[in-house]
Amino acid sequence: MTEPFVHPYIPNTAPESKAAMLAAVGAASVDEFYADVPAELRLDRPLDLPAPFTAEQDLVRHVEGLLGKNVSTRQRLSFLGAGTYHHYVPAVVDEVIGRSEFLTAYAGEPYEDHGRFQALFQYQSLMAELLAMDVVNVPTYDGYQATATALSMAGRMSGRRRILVASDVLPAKLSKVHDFVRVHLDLEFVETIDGVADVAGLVSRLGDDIAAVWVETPSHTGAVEAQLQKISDAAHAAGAVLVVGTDPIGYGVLTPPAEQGADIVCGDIQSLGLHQWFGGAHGGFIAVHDDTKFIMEMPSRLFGLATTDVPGEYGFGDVAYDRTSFAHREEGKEWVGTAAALWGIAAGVYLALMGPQGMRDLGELLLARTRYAQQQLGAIPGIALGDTAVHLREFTIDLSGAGLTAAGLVGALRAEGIEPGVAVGEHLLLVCVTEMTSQADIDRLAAAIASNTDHQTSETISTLEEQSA
Amino acid sequence: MTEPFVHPYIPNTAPESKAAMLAAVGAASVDEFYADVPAELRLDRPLDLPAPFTAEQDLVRHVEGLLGKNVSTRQRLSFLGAGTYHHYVPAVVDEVIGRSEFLTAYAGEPYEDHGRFQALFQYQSLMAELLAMDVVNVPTYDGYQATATALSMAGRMSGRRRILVASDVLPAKLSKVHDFVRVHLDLEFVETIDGVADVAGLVSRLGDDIAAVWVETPSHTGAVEAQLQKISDAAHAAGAVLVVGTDPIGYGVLTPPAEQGADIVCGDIQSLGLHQWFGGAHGGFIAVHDDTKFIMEMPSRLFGLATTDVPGEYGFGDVAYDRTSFAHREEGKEWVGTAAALWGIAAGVYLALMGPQGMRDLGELLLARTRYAQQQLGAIPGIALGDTAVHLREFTIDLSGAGLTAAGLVGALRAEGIEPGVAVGEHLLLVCVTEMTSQADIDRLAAAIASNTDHQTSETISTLEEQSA
Amino acid sequence: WDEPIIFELSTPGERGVLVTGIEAGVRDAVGDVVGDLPAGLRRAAPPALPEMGQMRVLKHYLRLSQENLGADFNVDIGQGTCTMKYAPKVNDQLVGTPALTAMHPLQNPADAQGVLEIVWSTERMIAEISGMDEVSLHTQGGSAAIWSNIAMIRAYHEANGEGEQRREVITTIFSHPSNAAAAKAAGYDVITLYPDADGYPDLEALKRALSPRTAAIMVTNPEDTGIYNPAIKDWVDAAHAVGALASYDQANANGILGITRARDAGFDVCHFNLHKTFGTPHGCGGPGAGANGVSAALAPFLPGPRVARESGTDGSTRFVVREAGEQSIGAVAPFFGVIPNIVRAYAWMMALGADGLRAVAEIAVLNNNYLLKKVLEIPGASAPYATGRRRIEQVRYSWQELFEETGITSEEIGVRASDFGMHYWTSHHPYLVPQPFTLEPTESYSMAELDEYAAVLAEIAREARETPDVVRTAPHNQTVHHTHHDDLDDPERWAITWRAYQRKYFGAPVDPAGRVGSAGDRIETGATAAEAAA
Amino acid sequence: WDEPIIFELSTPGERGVLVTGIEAGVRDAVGDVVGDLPAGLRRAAPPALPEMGQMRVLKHYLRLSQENLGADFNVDIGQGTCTMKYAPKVNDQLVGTPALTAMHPLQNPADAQGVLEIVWSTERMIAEISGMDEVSLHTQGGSAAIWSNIAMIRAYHEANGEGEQRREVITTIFSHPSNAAAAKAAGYDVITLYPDADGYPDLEALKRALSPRTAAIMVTNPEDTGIYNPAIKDWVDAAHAVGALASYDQANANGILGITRARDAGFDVCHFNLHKTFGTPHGCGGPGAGANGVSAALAPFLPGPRVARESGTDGSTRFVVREAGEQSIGAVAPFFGVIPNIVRAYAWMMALGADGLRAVAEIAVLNNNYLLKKVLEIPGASAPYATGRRRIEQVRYSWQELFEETGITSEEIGVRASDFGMHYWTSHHPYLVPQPFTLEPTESYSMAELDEYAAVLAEIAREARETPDVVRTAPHNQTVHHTHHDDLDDPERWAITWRAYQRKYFGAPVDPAGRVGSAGDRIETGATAAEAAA
Repeated sequence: MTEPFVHPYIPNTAPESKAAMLAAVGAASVDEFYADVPAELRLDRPLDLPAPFTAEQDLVRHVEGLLGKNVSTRQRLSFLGAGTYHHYVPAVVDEVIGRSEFLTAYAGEPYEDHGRFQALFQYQSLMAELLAMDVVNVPTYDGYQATATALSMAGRMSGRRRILVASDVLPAKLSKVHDFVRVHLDLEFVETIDGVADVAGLVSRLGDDIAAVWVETPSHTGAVEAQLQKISDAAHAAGAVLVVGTDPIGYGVLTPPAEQGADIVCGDIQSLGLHQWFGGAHGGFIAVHDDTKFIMEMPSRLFGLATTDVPGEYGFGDVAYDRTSFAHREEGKEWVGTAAALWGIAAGVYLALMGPQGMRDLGELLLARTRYAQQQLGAIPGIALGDTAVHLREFTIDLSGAGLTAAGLVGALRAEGIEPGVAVGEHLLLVCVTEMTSQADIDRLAAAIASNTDHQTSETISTLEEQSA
Repeated sequence: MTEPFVHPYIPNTAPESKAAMLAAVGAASVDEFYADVPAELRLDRPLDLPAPFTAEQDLVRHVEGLLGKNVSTRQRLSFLGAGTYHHYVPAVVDEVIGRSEFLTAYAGEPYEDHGRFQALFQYQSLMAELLAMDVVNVPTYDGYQATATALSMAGRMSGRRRILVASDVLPAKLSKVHDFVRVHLDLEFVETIDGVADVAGLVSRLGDDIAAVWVETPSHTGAVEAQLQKISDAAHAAGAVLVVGTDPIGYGVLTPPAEQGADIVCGDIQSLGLHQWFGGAHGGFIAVHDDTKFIMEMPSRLFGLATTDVPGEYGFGDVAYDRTSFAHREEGKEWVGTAAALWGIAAGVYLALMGPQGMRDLGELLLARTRYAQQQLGAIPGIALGDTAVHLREFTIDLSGAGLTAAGLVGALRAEGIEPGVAVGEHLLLVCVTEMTSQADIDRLAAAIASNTDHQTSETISTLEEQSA
Repeated sequence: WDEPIIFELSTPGERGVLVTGIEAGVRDAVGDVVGDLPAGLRRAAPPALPEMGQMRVLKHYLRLSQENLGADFNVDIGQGTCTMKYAPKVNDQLVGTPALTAMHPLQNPADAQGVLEIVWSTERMIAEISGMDEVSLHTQGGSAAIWSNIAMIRAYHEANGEGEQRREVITTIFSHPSNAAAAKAAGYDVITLYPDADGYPDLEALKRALSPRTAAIMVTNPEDTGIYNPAIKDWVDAAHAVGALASYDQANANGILGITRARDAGFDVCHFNLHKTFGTPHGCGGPGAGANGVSAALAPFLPGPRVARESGTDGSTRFVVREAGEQSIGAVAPFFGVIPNIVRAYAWMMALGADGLRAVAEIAVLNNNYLLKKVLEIPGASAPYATGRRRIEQVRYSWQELFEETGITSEEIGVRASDFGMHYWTSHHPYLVPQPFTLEPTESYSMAELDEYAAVLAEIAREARETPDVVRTAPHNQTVHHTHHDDLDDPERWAITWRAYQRKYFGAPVDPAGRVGSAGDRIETGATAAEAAA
Repeated sequence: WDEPIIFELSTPGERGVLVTGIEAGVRDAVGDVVGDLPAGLRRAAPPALPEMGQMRVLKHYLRLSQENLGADFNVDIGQGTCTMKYAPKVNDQLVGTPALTAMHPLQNPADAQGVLEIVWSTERMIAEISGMDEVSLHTQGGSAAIWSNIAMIRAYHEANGEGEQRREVITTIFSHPSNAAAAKAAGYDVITLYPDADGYPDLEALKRALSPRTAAIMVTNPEDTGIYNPAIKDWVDAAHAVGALASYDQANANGILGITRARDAGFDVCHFNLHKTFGTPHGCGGPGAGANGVSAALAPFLPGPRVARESGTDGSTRFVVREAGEQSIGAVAPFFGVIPNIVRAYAWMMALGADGLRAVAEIAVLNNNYLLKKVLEIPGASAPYATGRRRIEQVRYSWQELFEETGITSEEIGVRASDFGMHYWTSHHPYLVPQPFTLEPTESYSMAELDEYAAVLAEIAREARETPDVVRTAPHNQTVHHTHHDDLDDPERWAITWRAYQRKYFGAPVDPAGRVGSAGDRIETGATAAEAAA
């Protein structure tokens, strides 16, 4: 470069400042600071990177140009779920987590970062009301990790290795959980019946070497587990704990698992005030009762209320910090690190805005739209519902009666601007509806599928006719 | 309504709260509070308004649906200016004026609103450096109002009625200025020559009844006035003041009018960090020297530095508050009210980010792109430049040589996704380029115009051929 | 924070944002455009703007923002007459789209159907709310809207050949001062009426003032006292009887939405402030936005251009732009008005509907009468006029009793209130109500918040009696301390810009380009930067 | 502000946001879905969430935000190892578009070409920066990326039949503790090496620890001391010599961008934190994002799904999604990783380019060595190890001398620093450096800001000698006062949620649904809400 490289992000690239600082430390050049880096490890050429856009207006044009190639779920009618859900995010949620104070803070102490501690304590507390449990962690990465950790906790507490998996689990989640726990735990699957747990089968497998029973509700296919109390009783009788993986979105109307005996409840908070973000905005919660045995196995930070020198004032701090890898490296429980705090704040704001009535209204709406969608799609000739369980938000339809593959239907409907769902089997399609999916949207999907089954049927017929001709 | 109307924006619609408050004040119903409103004036029916979207998600869908019908200058290649300009707005500008503290504040005192006072004092100070003047107001509504007020100040100071208008003025601006000042002042137009002031003609009209000479630079057509010092000298010799209406965007490279004798410099700040907003984001500045005679005629608030009880600390407050209509109703100078403070803060942030080098780079870029566009368009057969003055950002082209009307060309190019400029005469098109208009954009415009002139020419020829046939 | 003036943060060579480069092809074609400028047009020295890295600029302004008390942060009921209410965040989010920010006003109207429809619909809704026939949204604030009112009245009388005859405008002392000021600016003589003993507008005084010289009455109702003029129709009729027009300042219509309408009382013109009644944010003092409503007779005088709806033969509708007509007062502002606020106001109305707007009014008056009761329970506070009667949306109170007892003024109490994170405002001048303060709780605050506010006033009143020095020497808990306002009225000492300050206080040499010498050696001590986490 | 816990702000019946209604057609079709729920599935009592109007929720959280010290507000160089740098606002603005927020990860890849291209390009840029062959952006944070490192190492050895044999992982005490913790979680025995007398990693100790049982070495370099291990290649070679892999924690590569690369030193796997080196914001502790780089030999073990670029026969390119292969460790996180941060990191790199990244590194080390000089000028402060030598991007300092002289601990100094609007952090445990504090100035701060920070430390050191009680009783100027942390380690007293607090401290009755009784009668006095304008 002939001109000095000065960049708005790096104030001391200003030549006068740089020279003054070099002079102050008595260095001839920046090279001196790298004396410990052996010459043979030094890169002797510039990095081979694309030419930059140092002018902000050029950067914006470039990135907006790229993102402009995306076609979002505002342009497409989407029935996609499978772990990432399209719920409405109130404007106040985005306003709060967009505040520079929250967005750019990190790891300050309870004094200068009082707001962060309180906001996350409140997140814990709001989730606790929704879940009817006394302890919720500062969010871990996502529901996958939360579940993996919850099962590991059960293993560490019991010293047992076996986990009975009672529900259908999202395959990617299962992949993560399996790789995470496999050194310490063995996952054993009890096949589901009609979408939910085979309680009898489960009971028959229980024994004193079972660390935990793992129930997912809603399951991978959106089925709500109705026999939780029975499962819990059986698990407890065998000395196992009940780990429930869930999505908290429905607990305005559904009984929280803790009231049916769950010991650890875990899952993802993406539904609570986070955008879809191409699957890039998840946070994991782990909730337990106020029981030291469980709490001391939690790896995440737990913010708690504390008194201060001023009577009546609330202070905050880390509860039982000595559990953590920050305190004890490999002797801590798993590890703790930068995870998803901002998303936790978002979920807290969301729950505060929604309140009890909002969560109730939403829960009812989701149940109603789900059932309506099941009715409309199930009524199409050749289409059958995957099972008869109660469903929240997601359900499967079986296309085999219409001679359609799920992938084929997805392809056909994409051509009409519809993402009809996720192919989860050759003929099985996982369909998701939320409060963003109106009656008209569902009707449009039903019509589009119906027209494809018609088409398929007539094609089949004409193929048959051709063959017979 | 059968259910009580409870709205998130109105907390005391909560039935318990409403009842408690009514009880506290001893009122049976809200009706009692309207005892002074005569029955015959009471509306006896609900307002006839569209059904609302009380759920935020429905409101968002509705308004986004409407705004989605717009096709913005991101989708169209725009050469539109004429008072609203497409400049780049750095992200930090939007971040600062989006802060709730600034966005929702209003009229606090210098204590609780210290930040607002300092931010606006800094705006005044940054503009002052750009303009090389010592006094700048808290923004008034827009450049139209700023100019109307500036001329009124000249009238009040001198007791004279006549204003000589030396430049081409944007018609809408002239409309506003005329209606505003016409009771007190008479505008007289000295026709421009080749886009800029007819200095000799102007001098010949000067006399001891001239309150002010009004120069616009850049003018309505983007022409930069090169004879400002001469005009100023002549005006001052006649006891008139020189009022210069301008856009501050060029003063990184152009000599500020104050250095060529301007007494009042005024204009719009939209170019300095404000989006186009469909013409809905303007702010007016009025700058004068530190001369009590001028300052006491300014209607706007002026924030000044003050000492406090703490040595070395900066306090702020209103300078010469007694000028204002807040202090003296109709005895104040014009009036002061809610105008454009937030846009002033934006312009301040913009200037702080740009710094001297940024404003210089931008000024040079604008001059270069303008000249390039003049060259490219002027080189098209049948197209002539409107004048030979130095232009900044805007210039006119004369289409008469190509047999095209300006409106016709606009219509033709709109069909190609191009807004080629503003028709300002039957054959005259006002074209605007900024840092957002790349060389490629200009080349595309030139090609599109050229292809239309070709087409026009061949059409003309074929018409002639037909006629001769 | 003890944040320096931005010029003190400058470091040579730092950059805040870079400008895109001039393309080689352009540079080759045009040469040295700066060097080629005619003599005198080329700036000799660059402007003495600060040189700062981007993060430092951001940090500076973010810190300043924290030193500001937005309506989103406090119980902002102390700025009476200003209708500080909740400006919904969703509306800010809605207007932030490029589909609005990147629209040019002279684009093909076919490309602007969304925003044009919103302008048109907003006009129609405000027409229904006011009962007026036509509405314009051009003006940029309330006082600007008042100007448009008087400008249309002036044009109307001129069109009727009475421009020379009607030289007077009548207003009341509890109407917003801009009515008087704008009428004056339009060339009128202003007659100001005072209330009767009960604080009600004095109809007899009006009748005495009216004459064939009267161009218009320009009144606020309810007035700044929160008192609704029960004889308002008589006022309008009396004005009409002498051929004058009646202009209604409804900047703050918050207490009467859906209750009573301007046109129903016979008004010819009126205006609203979108930033008061219609929930757009106040932006530190703008941009606001005004809406002018007129009767059919005044409609030809409305500003232009106007948005109109046209129906196609196929039943489709489209929105078009029509230039101002012959009789129009012309452009009062660029293009179509303060678009971001118009869209916000539209969204605000659409979130509430008819039921919601009426709930706004009813809860606003409920809140006000509740607060009135709470304030009157504070010894030393009173609400002059209309004793024992209800008020509409606000009340002008008085600390006169407390002042007589303690010598503490209303201004001093206001400054002390800032220590409690509260704000209040006295009143417009002149202080007809002695030791005034004006509270307007609007519909946005809960009972608990009103209680909290009243408790703070009660606490300060107690301090005024028991520890008056605490009040007198306030503020104690702000980022800045008691400020010496006498600096600001002395031309020798006032400093309206940094460059003037440098020149006047430090005699900084001014070079030919106006660049001043280096800033003073003000040291920033860490110790005062301690409000960090607040 | 003295902002209550949000549950204390609840008022029955208030609503924060409304949910859209159930369409009549849906309701008619489905009936009473809640009533129809099977026994036990219908929640008996609604969750005891607060009931609040929208503005009050907003105000509450905005006030809390002001009680937080973001990197945008302070000279945030005190959180050493964490690379607090400027997260450009333009990047936040860019990612806020619906073209990203409203994308579902299972949409047709043809509809996601923009975001897929950004993921792919970011991987390629980080591959160039690290010298590694392949990069994955799946992980959600630095420690998660370390987990992926060890998970891939484990899978590699298992694939080679050495899973049972290699049970040990070696790290150093100045490597980030998550290396030890993740290795343990993956089932490994962890061996931690201590530095030599000069603070340099001890190569001989490593050689003694290595054996055929070693699965990997997992080290940070430069270590948390800011010391670069000059023998790093020897470390890697020694590991390879026993068949172990070498894993490089480059969470903070800020001082060596464009200077030296992981692969050039022979590492098999490495990771970066996008929220450290690559300028994404820290979000109060996440979301962060990790990038894992691997050699070709490890590439088959990368997590999936992966984004690939395909070229058409016509030269066009498109981006496709490929599911994880046979040997992959599978999904480590949902879908493609923390997309908002990946896009921000992409934009950050594209704003800087090769020259810019090198400038980042060079200025970061310049700033660090400048600050080192300033801190060492403070009596009582020292920088143990590598005496007289330069450091890379950070330094772990010690107040041991000051402590011995005054009894004031590093923690106490940190608390006192908050009164100056500054923050600092001591170090990870154990405190091998006594009375530690770790400063990392990054490239984002100007010389003046570094001077200001050092001046605050000097001032506190002075206080520690002259007025130690001021330091010991800090904070004095925060929204909260000295907090009693013993509450937090006592199971009888800790209160991790509001409901637990109510139950434990007030014996609030818990109804069957877990709803607790009304909150305590905590009075909010206005007097403590006084930091208003700060």
